[in-house]
Amino acid sequence: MSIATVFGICAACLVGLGLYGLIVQPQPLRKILAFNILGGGIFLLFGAVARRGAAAGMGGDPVPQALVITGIVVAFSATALGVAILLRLFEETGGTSLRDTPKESQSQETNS
Amino acid sequence: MNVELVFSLGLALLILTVAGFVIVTRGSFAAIVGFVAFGLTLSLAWMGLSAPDVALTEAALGGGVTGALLLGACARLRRASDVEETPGLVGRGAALVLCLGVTTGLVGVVLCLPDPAPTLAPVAKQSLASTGLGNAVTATLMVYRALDTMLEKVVLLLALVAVWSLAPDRFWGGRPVFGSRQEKGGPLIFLARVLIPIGVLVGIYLFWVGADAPGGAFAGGAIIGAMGILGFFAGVSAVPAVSAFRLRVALAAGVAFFLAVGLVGLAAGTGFLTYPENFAKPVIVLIEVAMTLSIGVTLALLVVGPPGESSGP
Amino acid sequence: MNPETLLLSALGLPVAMLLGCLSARLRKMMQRGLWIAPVPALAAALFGTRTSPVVLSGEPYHVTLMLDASGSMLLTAASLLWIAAGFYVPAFFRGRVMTGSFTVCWLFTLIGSLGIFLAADLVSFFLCYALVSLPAYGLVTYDGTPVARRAGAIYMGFVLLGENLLLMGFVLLVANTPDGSLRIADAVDALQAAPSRAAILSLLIVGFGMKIALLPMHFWMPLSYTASPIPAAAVLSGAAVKAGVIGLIRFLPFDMALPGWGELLTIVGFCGAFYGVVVGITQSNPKTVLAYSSVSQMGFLAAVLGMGLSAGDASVAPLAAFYAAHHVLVKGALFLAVGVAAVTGTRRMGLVVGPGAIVALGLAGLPLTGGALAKLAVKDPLGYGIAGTLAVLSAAGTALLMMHFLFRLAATADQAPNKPASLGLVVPWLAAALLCLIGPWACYPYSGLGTPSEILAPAALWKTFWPVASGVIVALVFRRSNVRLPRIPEGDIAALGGWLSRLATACGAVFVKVDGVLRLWTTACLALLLIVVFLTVAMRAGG
Amino acid sequence: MPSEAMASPNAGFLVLALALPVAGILLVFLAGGRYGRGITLTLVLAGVGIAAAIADGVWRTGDALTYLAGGWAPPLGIKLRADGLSAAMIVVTSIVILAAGLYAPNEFRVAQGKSETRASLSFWVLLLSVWAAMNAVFLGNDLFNLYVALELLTFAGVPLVCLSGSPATLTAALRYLLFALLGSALYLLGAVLLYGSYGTLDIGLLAAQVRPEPALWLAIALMTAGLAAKTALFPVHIWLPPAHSGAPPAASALLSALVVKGSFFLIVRLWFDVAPAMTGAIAGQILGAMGAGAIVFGGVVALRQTRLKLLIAYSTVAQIGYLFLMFPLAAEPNALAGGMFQAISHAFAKAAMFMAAGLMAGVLGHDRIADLRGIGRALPITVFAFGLAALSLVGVPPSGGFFTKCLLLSASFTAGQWWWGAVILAGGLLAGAYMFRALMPALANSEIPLTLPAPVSRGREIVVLALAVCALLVGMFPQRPIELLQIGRVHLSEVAPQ
Repeated sequence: MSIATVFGICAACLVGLGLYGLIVQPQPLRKILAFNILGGGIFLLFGAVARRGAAAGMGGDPVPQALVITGIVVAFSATALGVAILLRLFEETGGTSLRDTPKESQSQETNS
Repeated sequence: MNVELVFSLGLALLILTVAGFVIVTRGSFAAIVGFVAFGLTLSLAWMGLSAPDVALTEAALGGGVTGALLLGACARLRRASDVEETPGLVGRGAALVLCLGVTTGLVGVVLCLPDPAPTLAPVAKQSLASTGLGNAVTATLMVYRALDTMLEKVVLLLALVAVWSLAPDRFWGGRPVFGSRQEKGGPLIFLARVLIPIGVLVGIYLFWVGADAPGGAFAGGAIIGAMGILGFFAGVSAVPAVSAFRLRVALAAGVAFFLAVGLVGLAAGTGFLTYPENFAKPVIVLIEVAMTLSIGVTLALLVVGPPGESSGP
Repeated sequence: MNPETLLLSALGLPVAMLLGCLSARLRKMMQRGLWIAPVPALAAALFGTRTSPVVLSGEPYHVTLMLDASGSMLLTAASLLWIAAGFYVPAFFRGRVMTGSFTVCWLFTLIGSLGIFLAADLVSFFLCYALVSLPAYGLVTYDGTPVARRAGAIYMGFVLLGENLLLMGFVLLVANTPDGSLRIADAVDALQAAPSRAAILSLLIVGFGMKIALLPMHFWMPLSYTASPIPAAAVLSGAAVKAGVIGLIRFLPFDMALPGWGELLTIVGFCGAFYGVVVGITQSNPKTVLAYSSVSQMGFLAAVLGMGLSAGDASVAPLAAFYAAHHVLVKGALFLAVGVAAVTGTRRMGLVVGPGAIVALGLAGLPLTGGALAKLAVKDPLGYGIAGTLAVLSAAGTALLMMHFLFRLAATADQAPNKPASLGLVVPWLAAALLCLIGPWACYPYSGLGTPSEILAPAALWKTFWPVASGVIVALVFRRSNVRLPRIPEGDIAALGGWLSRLATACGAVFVKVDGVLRLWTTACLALLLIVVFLTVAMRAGG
Repeated sequence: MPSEAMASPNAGFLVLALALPVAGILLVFLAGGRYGRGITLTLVLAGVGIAAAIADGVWRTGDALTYLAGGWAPPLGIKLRADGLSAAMIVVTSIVILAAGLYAPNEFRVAQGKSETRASLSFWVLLLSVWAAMNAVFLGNDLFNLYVALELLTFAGVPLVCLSGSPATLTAALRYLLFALLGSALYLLGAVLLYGSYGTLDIGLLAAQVRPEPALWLAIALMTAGLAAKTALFPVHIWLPPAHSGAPPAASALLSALVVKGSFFLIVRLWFDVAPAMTGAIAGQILGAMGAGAIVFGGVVALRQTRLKLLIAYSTVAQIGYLFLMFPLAAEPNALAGGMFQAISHAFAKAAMFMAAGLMAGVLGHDRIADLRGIGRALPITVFAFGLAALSLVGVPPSGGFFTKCLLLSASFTAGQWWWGAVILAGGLLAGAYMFRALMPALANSEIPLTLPAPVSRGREIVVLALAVCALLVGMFPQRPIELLQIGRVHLSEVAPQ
């Protein structure tokens, strides 16, 4: 068993945890957290892949590492956007329910 | 079994424990604190995986800035109370089974990945000479896959516009509301005054060595961004108004520089996003300067959120 | 003008008029000039080239137009009816609102109705079929009453279902045709060896059957003809419905004997023929009576085609077309008569009912009328067995139904006893009636129906006379005896629709509930992960 | 090493197709929302020309155009590649974007002498971002590059949903964002597995290396599911109806016409380009079954809606289903063409429909279907355009929708899978029924003629009509597009093991 495998399996478990949290955690903020755990797991899996590709005197394959950096930035942007919508929703309604409110959407006049 | 492996195993267990805590704990605040810890342990894992560049970015962005963002949100959402769509026992059970299934599948795949692993490390190393850079990760970001990086900068900028677009109409052009102003002269301000110059220096250093050693624009930008957040939070520096032209220039600089260099290459006939033969490194460093600035400012503004007060007196 | 451009102009003029409708002013003027649109088609039917197809090379298909014997007979009759109805329109709408939408729908339907007799490739045939069917919705629902809208909805349902079935049939046909030729003739030739012949034939028969209101797909017809304004009902029942007839004529493989299919079509056809009579005599609205008569007549025609199909007799096609062409004119004329009767005083009713009686009974084969020729034309294909007997019975039934129609027509007279109908109504109606009588005789030299002496022999006359006479007598006896017939609602089994629509509503409610569950966060996420699992397992299983 | 054969002729346009919208985003961002409309329209006009040049280049060379970004060849670098599918979609995208830009109502403009407003900056930047993202999706040939493009698309789409800022749209946007993020995460996970197994993310290189093995299957399954979530394929259409019905009309048009097609396009790339013949027949049937479910389910639920925009949104759920009928029929050349034709004609028709609905709702102040009476008189051009678009969705000849149906039917019959034919039949009838339900009241005369609160701009009506006519035209002249779609692809029948 190598370090890459250890973290690979750890990453797989993180993905499972993240998915579970994303599904069962009711509050949107917690869903966002779970999404970040899921993302962390995916990036870590990529890291394990990179580590397995250690060659030519490098400790790991630089390409996946670079991609992970890009991915982390994208994931952060997503988090920031999610939080911003959440906060605005809270300001508007005093709640953060994700539930589809058919009554509300029906009473809302759709002006162009 | 060597020491490194034992350390890794322990670290992996720690990561999973912290992540499990984040997922199952009841309180949001505890979960977010747990998440910051998760980010830090994860960056240790990145060190273990010989990816110091990622470790730096993860620590600064994944743990630090995201943590600040979520803590801020949590504080404001504390009053939120509504009945949520909580899945029943069957739903939880099904979710558990399916997530276990996905994990099992992934573990299975991880265990039978091809050996020797396919890798681009040799090619990347071989091509490094022509870029003038010493850090293969930076070379991948700035040279080999510059297009990704440019698009990702657009994503960042777009995310900021998206966040801004959530402002109520009346506040447009104004400043985001952030931090606690009444604490003037408190310890926070002192901390900010001490930390910010150091942090900015660290950020610049990270970006500067990034060409050859671990670091780079992302890590540097993230740290500068974190310092900005601290400054805004402590009230040391004012959050700029979203309509300020200088702010917009700072935000757009990264992509703009990148795009301009790309288009010059296209016009010159060497090709989009190619760098001039002998000046590759200086050009890349210039782009990185612009990018570090933009990343720092964008991250800070993403955390402070949309404008929340009208502009002007 | 050479014969080929004549064929093109048959469609070119109506299309040009349609484009003219983009201008509101022209659209207004067009209302009085609707009769011009079908004139080139009439010229094409009479003088157009019949030897070679006209091919318009365009991308991606070659639009192929061709005039054959069946097509030209139907085209002649249809364009004559469209001309008569076009004259009738302005007079009919005097004192009523006539909007531009009527003009536009009219022209669309006209293009489809005439073009379909010329179309020789699958694509243009299908296009014309859609044109003759869909825009007619605007004509059916023109009055805008709830009844009209219901009729329109049911009509539209049938049109869309029929179109889709036909489309599937056509696609299957093309799939079986070597080198992917889109010519109808090639496709039908290839049908002989097609492995999916049964599927194709059922799709085509059901698809076209909907258009000609084969039992039990008939109930849209009384509903929509009753709802349409009279000139629209005239062209729909006379001309538009023949799109289904020409479809059966063109697509059924008469070259090969298919007894099973043929007999099935015959049985269904005769059922319709008698069903139309039985339900028709319970109706009081003359338009509805005429619509049921159409159900009956189209059933009869399907029976004729079915006999031809089971015998493998290609000559049935022009004969059936001849019969159908006669029906174009008769049904059109009688609908026009309904409009005339409604504004004619009781005293002057004779002028409507008299010619009406000759035309109407002509449908049953009254000797010396064009109808007698039409009946004669389909005599051979029907033979002298059971089908022949049923045919005679159905002629008697037609006479009975037509008598009922005449009684109902007379009952609709205007309150003012001496009120004459305007010339604008009377002239087109009389012209159409005249055409019914002499039209078939004019084609007769080309029809190959035997010498005049054979046709005019007393025995032959008697053969067509006695069914008519018996039908008339039964009708008169009925009327005297004051038998109360049960009231059957217009569109008979459409009345079951209420029950069906309640069922559909209930189903829809269930779907909406399920949608609500599926769009819960948990359900959606679980579904997503299930997709992952299923896809992985499925790919592993291969296949 | 910057490589030798860097680009095929005309390939510079591929770069421009990306650079132009990005430049637009920067310009609008710097110059401010006041100049958003001017900058955007100028650039998009140029973009239509570039799209045409790309299509022309693909057409004339008869092969895909490629461009190595930065001169680095894959696997290290990123290749841009435009085959027939990309070229066609790029053209369609530029037209729809142009239409949306022209249609965008006054609230997205800044009056003389007023300062920039929130909506003016956001809308134009987001519009340009959708354009940039779509082009990046169509041109990308590297799965990670495509991931970034996909995220760009999501970040452009989500704020469009809640541009009005009402609570209902905020909820819709949040659901959309979270679910789309879950989708992208699954996609990225699959990409990681592919990299781990094959050491490249370039589509062409992957296609040469993939082997039927668990890693590939799991990767394709994860990516397909993730993309299906972003495409709102039944039964994971959770976010689409509220998001598409709540957004401002110009935004709804973009979301329904384009944004969902982006992720769909990547599924096509995966199944037809990355791993053709590796997915097996059963998996194709599963995708097809979900598509069939979408057609029937979306159709029935659309029929039950009382709001015009919700009806159109559920119609999108149904119409997306047709896109997925191509996967079980992958061995038939007509299937891919049919699916892409659906993507194209639905883009035009649905954009027209949402914009028309927007104009109607603007006049009436609501979009209750039952109360649309008289609108046909008040806005004849709009209602006519709506009707034309509806004809295409129903599949009435000679519209694009009709041609789609023909291609898919013929593919399903030649493949001997008649059951898809039955689904198409049912879908056509349902579409007919719900469109009929929407149009009936709109065409009915009302006793009291409507008085327009403000005159409706004729220009906006013409834009809607032009889109509807485009949906019709693709059906009338389908030959060129079909040939274009086939350029640059290896036929599955040549790859398939049997």
